[in-house]
Amino acid sequence: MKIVAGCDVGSLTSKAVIMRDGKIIGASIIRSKPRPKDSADAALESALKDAGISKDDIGYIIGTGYGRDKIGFVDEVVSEITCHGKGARWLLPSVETVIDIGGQDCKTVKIDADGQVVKFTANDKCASGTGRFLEVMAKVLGISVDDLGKLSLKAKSPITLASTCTVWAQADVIKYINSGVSIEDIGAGINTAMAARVAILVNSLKPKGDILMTGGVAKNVGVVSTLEKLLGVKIKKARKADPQIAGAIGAALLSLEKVNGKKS
Amino acid sequence: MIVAGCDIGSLTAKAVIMENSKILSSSVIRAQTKPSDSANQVMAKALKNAGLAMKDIGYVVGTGYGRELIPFVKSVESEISCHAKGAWHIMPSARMVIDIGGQDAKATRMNANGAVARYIYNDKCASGTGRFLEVMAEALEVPLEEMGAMGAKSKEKLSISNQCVIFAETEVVSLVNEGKESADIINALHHSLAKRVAALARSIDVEQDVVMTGGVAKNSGVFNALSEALNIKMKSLDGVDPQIIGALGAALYAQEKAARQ
Amino acid sequence: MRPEMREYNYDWMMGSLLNVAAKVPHGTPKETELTYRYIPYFKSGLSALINVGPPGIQFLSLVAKYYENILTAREQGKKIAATTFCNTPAILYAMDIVPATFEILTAIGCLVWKRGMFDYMDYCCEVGMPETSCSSQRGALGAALAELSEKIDFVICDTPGVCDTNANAFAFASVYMDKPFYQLNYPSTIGDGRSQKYHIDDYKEMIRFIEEHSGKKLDYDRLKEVLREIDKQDAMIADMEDMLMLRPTPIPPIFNVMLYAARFCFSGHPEYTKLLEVMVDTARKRAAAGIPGLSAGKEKLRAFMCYIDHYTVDMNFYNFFEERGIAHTGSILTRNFRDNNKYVETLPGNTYGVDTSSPDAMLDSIAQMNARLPMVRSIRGPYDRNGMWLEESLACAKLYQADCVIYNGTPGCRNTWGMVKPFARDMEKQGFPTHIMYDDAFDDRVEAWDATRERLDEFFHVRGLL
Amino acid sequence: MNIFYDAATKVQSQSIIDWKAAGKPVVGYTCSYTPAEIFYAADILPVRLRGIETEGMEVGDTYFGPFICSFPKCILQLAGKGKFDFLDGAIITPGCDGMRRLDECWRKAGEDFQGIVPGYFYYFDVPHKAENHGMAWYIDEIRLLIKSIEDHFKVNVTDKKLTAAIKEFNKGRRLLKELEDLRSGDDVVVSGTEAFAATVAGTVMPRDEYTAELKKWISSLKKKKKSLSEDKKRLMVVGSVSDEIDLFQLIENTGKAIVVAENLCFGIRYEGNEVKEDGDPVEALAQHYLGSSVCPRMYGKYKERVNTLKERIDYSKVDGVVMQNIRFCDLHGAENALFARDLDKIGIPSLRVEREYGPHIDAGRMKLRINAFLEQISGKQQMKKTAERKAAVSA
Ligand SMILES: Nc1ncnc2c1ncn2[C@@H]1O[C@H](COP(=O)(O)OP(=O)(O)O)[C@@H](O)[C@H]1O
Ligand SMILES: Nc1ncnc2c1ncn2[C@@H]1O[C@H](COP(=O)(O)OP(=O)(O)O)[C@@H](O)[C@H]1O
Ligand code: SF4
Ligand code: SF4
Ligand code: SF4
Repeated sequence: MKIVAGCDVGSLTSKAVIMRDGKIIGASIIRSKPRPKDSADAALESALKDAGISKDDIGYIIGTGYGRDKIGFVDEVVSEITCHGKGARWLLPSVETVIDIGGQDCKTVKIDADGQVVKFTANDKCASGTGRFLEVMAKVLGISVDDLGKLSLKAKSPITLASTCTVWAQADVIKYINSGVSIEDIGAGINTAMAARVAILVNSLKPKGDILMTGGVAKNVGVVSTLEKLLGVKIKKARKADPQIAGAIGAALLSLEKVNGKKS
Repeated sequence: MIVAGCDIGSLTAKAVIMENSKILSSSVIRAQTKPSDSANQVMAKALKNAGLAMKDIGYVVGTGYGRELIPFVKSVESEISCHAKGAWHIMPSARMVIDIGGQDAKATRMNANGAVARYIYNDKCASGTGRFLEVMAEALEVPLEEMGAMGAKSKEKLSISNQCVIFAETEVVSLVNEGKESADIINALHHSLAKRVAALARSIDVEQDVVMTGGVAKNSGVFNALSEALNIKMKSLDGVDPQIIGALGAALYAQEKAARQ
Repeated sequence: MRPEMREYNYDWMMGSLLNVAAKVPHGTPKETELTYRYIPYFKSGLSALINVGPPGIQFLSLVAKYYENILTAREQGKKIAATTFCNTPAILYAMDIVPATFEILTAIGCLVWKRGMFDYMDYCCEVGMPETSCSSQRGALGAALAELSEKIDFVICDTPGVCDTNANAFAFASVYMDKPFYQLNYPSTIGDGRSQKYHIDDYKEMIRFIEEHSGKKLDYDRLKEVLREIDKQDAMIADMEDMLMLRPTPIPPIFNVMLYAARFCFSGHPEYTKLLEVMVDTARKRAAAGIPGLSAGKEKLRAFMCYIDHYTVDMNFYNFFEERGIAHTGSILTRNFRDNNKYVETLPGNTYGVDTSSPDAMLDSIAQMNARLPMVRSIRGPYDRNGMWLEESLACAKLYQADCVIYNGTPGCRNTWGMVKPFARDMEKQGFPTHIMYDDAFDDRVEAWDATRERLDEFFHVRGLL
Repeated sequence: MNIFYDAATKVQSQSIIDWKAAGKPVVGYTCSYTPAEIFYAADILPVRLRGIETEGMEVGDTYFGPFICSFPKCILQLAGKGKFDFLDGAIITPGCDGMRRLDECWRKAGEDFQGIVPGYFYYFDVPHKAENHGMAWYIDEIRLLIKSIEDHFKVNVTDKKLTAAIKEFNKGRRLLKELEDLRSGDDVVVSGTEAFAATVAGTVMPRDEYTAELKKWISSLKKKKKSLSEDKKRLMVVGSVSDEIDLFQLIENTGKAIVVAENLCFGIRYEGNEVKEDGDPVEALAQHYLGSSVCPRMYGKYKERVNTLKERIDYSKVDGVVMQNIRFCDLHGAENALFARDLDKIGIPSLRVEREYGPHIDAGRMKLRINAFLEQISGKQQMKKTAERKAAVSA
């Protein structure tokens, strides 16, 4: 029996995926704890419970994500860029370009038919193109990140955020709240600002083929739909699983390849 | 005539009530979401402290980033002018004030009459402001008020290098993960902030005496680190809460304007 | 870049817009109303131009003409050279080449479109240029890289030694579009024999380059005509400069941008002469009648822009000056450094003259003139050296009796941001309250105009100027 | 090796201390367009100025604006903190705009911090073009510099001494070429970190000592058998100015890569060719320094540079190129984009990263990118192998 797992310890959330014969039998997403090791343990435990198996049943585990070097139980670590590529391919076999926006940064990855990374770019200049930006803004608006995305759908005239610095943008948002602008218009403005920054990064990679978004921000419909507008293409939806766990899926798939001895 | 100054900042709201250049009472509260609420509440508190009612106040000047939204003011003044005026009133030997609030950091130079000679704001980044400390305090789960004292216990020298507040927060989190002591991290944060602000002050020429105002002045760690970075002894506004200096300056403006009326 | 942006030919769109704008003042009120409805983001800018009377109207047609030249260059069998505002187009006119000056094209786009030139600026980043490079080229350059503007034939860059980010943008363009490239390079000194000689050698080399890539020989008779035109133009510019000294000055703030923008477009060309004639005429009449340049009527303050102006959104910046009663006493772009000008009296060795007596004299004249265009003249060397930025700014601020000095540029400007803090400190020591603006002259997204205005107001207020 | 490491990782290294102790002057310079041979000929120690060991940026930020590359800011910071007190002179060059403004910023800082500006402070005006008049200008500049050094330091720089200096420097250049040859083989016996440290050391050490040490070290390397490159990706580092040993260490610490080549200012970018040893020495120096157009500050020479890059990649059998640029470095930032595009066309993978200059900043982020890049390269090679195997089977 080939049971494998992948564990993705991100800055905001930690994810674990357990697979048997290439099918997900258990998955989890938890809020990251201060210590990456604890996050990994908790995520794996929760996924094991979901799958109803014990840790000893797992043949191979690959760790990924920003805290990957601190996970206690993994056999190997692989970068999240590679894992998201793999995971995305599994979620949607036709995908050629992956946009992964997590809490810490934003990456665009071009992959081949194997899910192998051909090229990638990553933003690291400023927090404003990352999920963290949305978190900070959601907090100011007093809503959850889950709801932030939906605000765009109801907006009438979205605000324009002038500042790219997350902390300043926060101040701008407070100003708008105080001057009575509707929360929908503010939310939409936030999502648009985010999408605009991401679009430049994506375009710099000259995306082609089907595009899939992974990472937590893929669940923000406001960002996704604005990004579609800016890129002029439809972004495909992942139906097989939550796009936020794409990295963990990729790690599990790489584990599977490992136990199958496909790669050195 | 009794006058007042009201300073609505991003984190706190401050009010000072004054008669014949004497402070009758003052108050500091956490800012509410709506600046007008902050203003009403902070004013009510100050009035209560002084045993006065709003009708007793002849003139109110507003300042701070929410100044345009204060319902009861007669006129407004910029924070630059107010902090300079307030600081100079307390300490006429002051030639420079360094005000670090929640939103920005400013250095202002004054001439012998207390008039503003030059001023400068922090660059286009929040890393030199009080907000920086707020975010870090939250990440470290330490109350803002205790940061100064905690930082003083530092033994190991660390450094925080990231410019972006959000990324610096991650840097702090990794230091925690590496098992570094909070005291050491806090001390590093104070120095990092102080160095940024020192560059600001220096670029318009530092002239003694230098005083510090704004909420961050209450943080002894930043105060000392800034003195060190500037290589001078900054003066403390003994006895007066540095956080109310903006409101005090506004009250002084109110006095002047009322006299001119 | 958003896909729909790719469907419009940027040049053509801009050309049509400007063409319409140029016709507005000649239409009936009803036609005017109708046109305004179609250009909502250029409405107040356009009316501001129209309101200054014949000079504004002439200026509109000049800009339209400039665009038309680019759009019709191919039909007329002319080559297009991509170049910078630091390079005089006069030589190109003398050689029958059409200039496409990136900074001018960017500025115009910024002034007339809702989204300014943002999409094009971002496109440069999409193809790999750093987002920290200067926005003044990135606008028009983006359109060129995306192949949305008329194809250029070669690149003449005029800023190596003066501004990296500018030079770099042109070098990038030439590689990316695979077009021949020439760089005019500047030493860090001016006025000494060595650098004078260097300028002329470099300039001759450039002419050889243009000849090679355009297949046209420089015709000295035409050059003579162009220089004579410049002579006329310089005299009129000097007249305007003199009137700027009057208190109150009869020169409206907007005249400043017209003066230099038109010079960058049409130096040595009769188009510019025509405009200057109208400008001088209007200014003289105003001066004679004692009408101040500011529509507010009263001149409350005189500000000197030590660097460039602010070009985003509907000429807000100039309107702001008008509303506050602030006279604009020029910027680094305004001055031309022709010998005998007033402000050069304290800056010997920094000027050029026009001598048409021989081919060599002509070449030397135009080369030395080019070496004294804005930026390449005074920010080539350390700012506190002889004749450089500090001296120039002080000379101008004093001569035009400025009450304060304002720096405005772009975050891309390594060159000035490298030392503007010490510069401002020195200006202050000389008694000029100096304000550093932290916005981007071409990109509103860096700092919204509202915030910029607030900081300006604060400066005027806190420093007791207004 | 230790002597190189000491020199490469300390602003005030032992060899500088020893030199000063002998009572001889030290002159700092900021850009590799300064012919260091001149100083050698004057018995002055030329030291390339660097920004390592900075803590904080309060001095740098006081004078420079916020949108400036952190490298010159770090130099100013060190100067302000007295870390360059050992300098008797400094040469400022308009390499790029950030660097040339170091002239004003340093002098202005000197008004506020006593004694931080060396007694000899010289602006060396290097043009951006090497053709005819550009070269003539540069030759004049060199002669003016020599004259000024002679006057200030009361020395005599003769053509003979210059020629001797060129010969001595050329020895080092030949040795570095040998080092390159060693690294280009299939089995590389020296890590990129060590090799880079040795190269950087050459910019700050007394040349005789350097040449001797380098010679010793290289002959010891030649005896080494243990291959460090087995199962590792062969990388090359290019882009903005760098003297950071940490950067190389970070890459090699992944355990999956070895740096076999670089094309950096401070690295061997300049050491490639020898200076002509006959004829007029000043002209020979000028031809070498200005003529090779290795830095993007030489506008319009992109084609030459991309060709050199391709040759090096070929020669050192590079699997992938790490292109870094310091934030606000337009020159290298834009050129990296063009490099990436052109290398892509010939199937060489590259990674572009924008970063801050300075010790250990953003190490985590950098590590992630390097790792992902290495995974990308191995996947690519894996595929190539599979394809080859398949082709072999079907044949
Ligand atoms: N349900 C949701 N709807 C919209 N956005 C979400 C949702 N869940 C998470 N996000 C966004 O995703 C980000 C976290 O992404 P994630 O991929 O988990 O990051 P990381 O891997 O770095 O921890 C959050 O910052 C938030 O902006
Ligand atoms: N008691 C305290 N001890 C230490 N720091 C404080 C204290 N109170 C406030 N601060 C600091 O002061 C900042 C707020 O300063 P304040 O002048 O009130 O700002 P604002 O006027 O923008 O509201 C906070 O960000 C925090 O860093
Ligand atoms: S504004 Fe500055 S950066 Fe831009 S072109 Fe002019 S000199 Fe260069
Ligand atoms: S990168 Fe170029 S300009 Fe910068 S120091 Fe090196 S050689 Fe000089
Ligand atoms: S890295 Fe770039 S910007 Fe920085 S000093 Fe070198 S050439 Fe200049």
